[in-house]
Amino acid sequence: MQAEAIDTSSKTELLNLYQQMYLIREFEERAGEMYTRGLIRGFLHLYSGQEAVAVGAISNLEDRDYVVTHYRDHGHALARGMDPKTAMAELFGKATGSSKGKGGSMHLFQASRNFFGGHAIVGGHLPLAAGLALAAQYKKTGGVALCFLGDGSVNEGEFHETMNLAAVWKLPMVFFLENNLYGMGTAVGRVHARGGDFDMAGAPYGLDCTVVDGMDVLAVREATKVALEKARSGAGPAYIEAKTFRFHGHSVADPVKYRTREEEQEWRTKDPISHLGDQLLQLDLTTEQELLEIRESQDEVIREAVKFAQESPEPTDEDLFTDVYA
Amino acid sequence: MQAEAIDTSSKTELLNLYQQMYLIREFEERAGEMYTRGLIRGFLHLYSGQEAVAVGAISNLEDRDYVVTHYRDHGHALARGMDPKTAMAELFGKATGSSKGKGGSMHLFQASRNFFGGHAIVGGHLPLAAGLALAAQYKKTGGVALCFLGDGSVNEGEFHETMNLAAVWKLPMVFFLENNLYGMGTAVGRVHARGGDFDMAGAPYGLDCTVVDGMDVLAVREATKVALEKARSGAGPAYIEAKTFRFHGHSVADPVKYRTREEEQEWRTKDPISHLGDQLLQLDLTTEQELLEIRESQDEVIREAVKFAQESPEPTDEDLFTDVYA
Amino acid sequence: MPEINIRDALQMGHHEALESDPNVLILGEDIGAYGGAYSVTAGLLDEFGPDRVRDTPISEAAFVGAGIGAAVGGLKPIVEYMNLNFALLAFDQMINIGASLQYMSGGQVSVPIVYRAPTGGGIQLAATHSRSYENWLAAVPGMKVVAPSTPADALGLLRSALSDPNPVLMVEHVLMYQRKGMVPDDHFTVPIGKADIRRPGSDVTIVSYHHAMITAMDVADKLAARDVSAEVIDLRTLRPLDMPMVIASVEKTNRVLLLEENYKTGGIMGEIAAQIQEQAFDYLDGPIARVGAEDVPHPYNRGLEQSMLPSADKALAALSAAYGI
Amino acid sequence: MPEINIRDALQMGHHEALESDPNVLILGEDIGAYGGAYSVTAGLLDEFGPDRVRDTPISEAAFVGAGIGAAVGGLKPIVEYMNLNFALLAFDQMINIGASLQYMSGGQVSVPIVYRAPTGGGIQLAATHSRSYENWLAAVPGMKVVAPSTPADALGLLRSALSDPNPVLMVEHVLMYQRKGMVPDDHFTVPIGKADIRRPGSDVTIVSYHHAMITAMDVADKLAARDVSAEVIDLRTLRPLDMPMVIASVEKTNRVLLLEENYKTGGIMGEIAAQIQEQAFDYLDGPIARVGAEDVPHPYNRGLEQSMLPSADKALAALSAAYGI
Ligand SMILES: Cc1ncc(C[n+]2csc(CCOP(=O)(O)OP(=O)(O)O)c2C)c(N)n1
Ligand SMILES: Cc1ncc(C[n+]2csc(CCOP(=O)(O)OP(=O)(O)O)c2C)c(N)n1
Ligand SMILES: [Mg+2]
Ligand SMILES: [Mg+2]
Repeated sequence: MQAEAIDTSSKTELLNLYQQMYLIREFEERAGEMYTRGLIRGFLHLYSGQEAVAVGAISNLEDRDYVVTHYRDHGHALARGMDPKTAMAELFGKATGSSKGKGGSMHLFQASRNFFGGHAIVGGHLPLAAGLALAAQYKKTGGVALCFLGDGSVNEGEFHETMNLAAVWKLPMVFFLENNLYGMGTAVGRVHARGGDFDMAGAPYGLDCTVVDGMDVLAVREATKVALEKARSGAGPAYIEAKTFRFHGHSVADPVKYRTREEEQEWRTKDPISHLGDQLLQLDLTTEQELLEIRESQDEVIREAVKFAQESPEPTDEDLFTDVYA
Repeated sequence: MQAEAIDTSSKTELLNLYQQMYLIREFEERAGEMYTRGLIRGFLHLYSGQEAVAVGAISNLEDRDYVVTHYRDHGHALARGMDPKTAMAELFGKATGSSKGKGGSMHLFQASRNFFGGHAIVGGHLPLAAGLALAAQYKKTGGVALCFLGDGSVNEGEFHETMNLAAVWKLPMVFFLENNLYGMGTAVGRVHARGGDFDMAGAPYGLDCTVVDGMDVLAVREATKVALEKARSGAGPAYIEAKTFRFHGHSVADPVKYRTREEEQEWRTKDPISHLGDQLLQLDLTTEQELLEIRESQDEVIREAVKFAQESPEPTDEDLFTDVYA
Repeated sequence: MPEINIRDALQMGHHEALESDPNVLILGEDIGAYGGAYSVTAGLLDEFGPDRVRDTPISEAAFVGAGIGAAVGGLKPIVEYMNLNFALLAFDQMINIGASLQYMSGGQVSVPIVYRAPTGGGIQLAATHSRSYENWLAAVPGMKVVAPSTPADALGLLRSALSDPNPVLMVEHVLMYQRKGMVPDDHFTVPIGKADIRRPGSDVTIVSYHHAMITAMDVADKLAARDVSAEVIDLRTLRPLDMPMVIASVEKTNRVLLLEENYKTGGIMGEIAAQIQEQAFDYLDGPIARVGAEDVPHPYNRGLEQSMLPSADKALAALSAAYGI
Repeated sequence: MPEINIRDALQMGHHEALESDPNVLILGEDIGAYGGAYSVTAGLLDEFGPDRVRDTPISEAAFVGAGIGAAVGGLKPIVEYMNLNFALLAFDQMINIGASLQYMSGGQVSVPIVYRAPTGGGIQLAATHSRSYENWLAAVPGMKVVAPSTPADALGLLRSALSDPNPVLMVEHVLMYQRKGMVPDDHFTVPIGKADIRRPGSDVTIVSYHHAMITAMDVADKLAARDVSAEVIDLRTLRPLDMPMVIASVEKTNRVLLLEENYKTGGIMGEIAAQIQEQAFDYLDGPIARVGAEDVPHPYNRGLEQSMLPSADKALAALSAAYGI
């Protein structure tokens, strides 16, 4: 989005987007560190680079809306309002974590914020999102289910089945494809029929694709707003694709041998956080100093989150057997 | 296809199509009778009405090509050259059946004719066909896998996954959708996002859809010929949809309460067999008498098939434990 | 209430649920206009409309997963599979989402869904349509699995499933829908997790469920004719298992026959045998006898299929081999 | 050959298969450019090219089914799952097509495919990525299932699988890839269906496989310290089971401990317990002891996950409860 096109009426809101993106980045970078220190284990998939997507999209949501995503889920959870302490504690596997240490990084949940995962089976979460949309539609709550998915999910059968079901039932649902150009070590074009052009993926269901710059939080926000309006109005599901990039490997353990350092560098220049910062400076909506203060305040939030996670108790053996049944 | 457009150079071939369609019809009608007499059991899905599809499409095939289809498979098996005796005996569950009575109506196979089923899980056979196409491609046999599927299959995930895989690997494969307007009791438009318009179903994979009149054997033959050429040439998969109609219920047990008698009557007027017969008469390529003789000869073939099936021995208890492993 | 059959009992249970709880809805293939492959939902579309009785596209993963999502979103969905064999296509949904959300969310997210599925062999549908998978799903923590063999149990267990906050699978044997029985008039329920002694006895315990219960009762009759008194236990629920009732019976009879339609190898009765010998080793007079389906894909041919399935003859032979009775 | 690890043994097996049989090809997610999630296929793409080492889209049903079709069409595909837990998405393909074509076609259509899948808990991947399903697939007629615990068995069983005309699943425990061992130099094979006595003994038979073998050997060591001599059997193949070897051992030792990583309830050891008591009832000194994973979804937290998994302590407690040893 060009700086001129930005609605400057709410400076606070714009700075808030900056703050949220920075919070996520800092959360991820520190989490990565904790992983290399052995304090976080299992698989850890960092969201760094993609912040504009979760923040831009989720900033439009109302409380009654649902969010569902896959295993690269920290960004979505935080954007949806999960306390970084609870999130970090979950990554540490602590009793104070959002899932009491039982779910881990890939399975974050916060029912009170209508944030329903965090799902680690590629494509498996799409039907769940459709079901939440069905509940909203059935109960006439006016809520919409916003479902994030990776480019890899598109090739799974559930993508197709869920798009069809959502279209047939006109479910209030937004399919939000985060195309970060790779599914694990595989460049999207190598495993997708149209070479990684996902714009036709909704065609069999009558769904147009809105392609948006996933490094531009305001563009994402705008596109999602339109999609949500469509879905909320009863006109059925909407479909958005954001082109984005994960700055790190697939997971922290990935040596990233399948892409070039040049490609990575190029995307780094599009960093969504500095991009928004630059725009706000350009529009005189903020100062370097103010941005620095925001970043420092968020650094502090994450420091506290890490401290909280570190100092929190481990679950006990009794916890092993609880929560299997309601 | 207009009568004028018909290539009349091979009268024998044209009469052969008539004969094959009639053979299938007679096979099906007699099988239905045997079912009501309790001699055939389980599920029996009749192909009556759709003969032009299997016969038209398969008439183009070479020996090295593969055929895979779903449970409404008698027509495809017979068109591919399965002996009606063996086929009928399988429906009767006899030891002389194509699968020694172990597969039944839904699971016909004839490996020697590259006819690989007969599959009863909706959508489940599509990956198998892709794998056969892969084998042909890998071994450079020049063979193509012709895969029939029902309109219901389109909504299953395997449809999507297999189309994508076939397109990515440019497999020599033809997806042949027999849209008979109903999946069991469900009119296609009620469960398909675009109201039963399947023409966009290949769009995400870059596959155009050739829509063809499934009651017109020559049109089907022509369209399939083009698709096979594309696939054989190495240009990747092709996708055809034939609009057709099953004259009977989903299975013999179906009371068909979900569609009107008028709709059925209307489709009966498009009967593919009499349609071709009329065209051949119109072009003076045959006589009523010749057609009658063909029909009578096929009646006899089926009478013998039924007799063979009836008189054939049941499998013995020892057969229960054979063929589990190769 | 006069005698009704299992189909009618289930139909009644659905009807009453739709009527009494506006959050109940039914999803499945051909359950609406067609009335259901086995007519369990017949008439419900007309009465309750397409919002509540929803024909789905043939896409098991999507509609099962959507049912789970609807449950998470506060509805009470009943999801009908046309056949349990098609559930393979939604195992990931049932296991990794339906049965796991509660745990993975640390107790935040419950999934109050009811799955129902016709299943079982005996009607010559061959390998792809006839297998029993309830033993697998009964091995999944977070799931409950019930398998009624009478109309009263079908209705009573359906009611319990509907008021359970967890995912419950009910399997319905295709050969049992027409089976009749008395159903109490009052609003009774049958608790999930309680087996039932169908016939008390003292010489041998027969444990079974579902369609195999018919064989079990037949075996008990045949044993009675030889003056052997069999106690027949209908498990009714496969997860959680009512082992206390089984063990109490074994401690009395000292002999056991386990009868199921799952493959013998890897069936649920292997597990039950293991638990019995763990918990009542000293009470056993001889090896636990076990009969299941033969370890081959279901053949289409009627004679072969009958030979493949469990039978009273096989059960009697197993008892005679184990205990000489 | 010097000591090598299981990953290397498998890599070698793949290499040699690709080299010696032009019909062998490998399909799977990220097996090419990425080198495989657990590096089993590392380097093979470069050497054998993308026709033979094929990265697939993330679509398990399609590429597993395509592997089956390729096998039917005369190729010898090896299909790698990135994790056995994702096989749920292709169960229908494996069961209703892969394992059934032979039977449903009356013997006309064989499916000579090899499936491979990392599996198992212990690395904190939580509920969706850690379960064992090999017990389920070992309950499917038409399937063979192998589960090596040493480099030699991994290579020898892979070779046997590659020359088997039936579908064979090899499960590989994620914690075992680095495990080292001697591998013979000659072109040996390990027959499918033969268990192995890893340690002879006389007082108690321990039956296990896969990663649980490490615990089994540990238990045997601890028992030895108490002068109890344990015979440890590595099943190696889960279908067909080598029950003769197990029974022979039980007849000698009269005591049994069964140890697995599947859920205890519904694991494969329930079946084995049932068969042991069927076939060797009179030889048993007490109830068969059985240890598996606790019946809960795998928790992420390390301590919880360790408590959930089988352990030597649990095994010793089970033995002491059963036999007072
Ligand atoms: C069904 C299934 N298959 C395979 C995997 C292993 N896997 C985890 S993430 C991943 C790549 C997914 O890529 P994408 O959807 O593009 O998401 P991204 O990681 O790029 O955010 C794969 C193959 C899985 N978790 N689930
Ligand atoms: C996975 C799966 N789900 C459901 C069924 C039950 N079923 C059998 S045929 C059928 C309808 C299929 O319709 P369509 O594909 O249009 O084929 P047609 O019968 O019209 O030829 C259904 C739902 C099945 N066999 N497999
Ligand atoms: Mg990606
Ligand atoms: Mg149809």
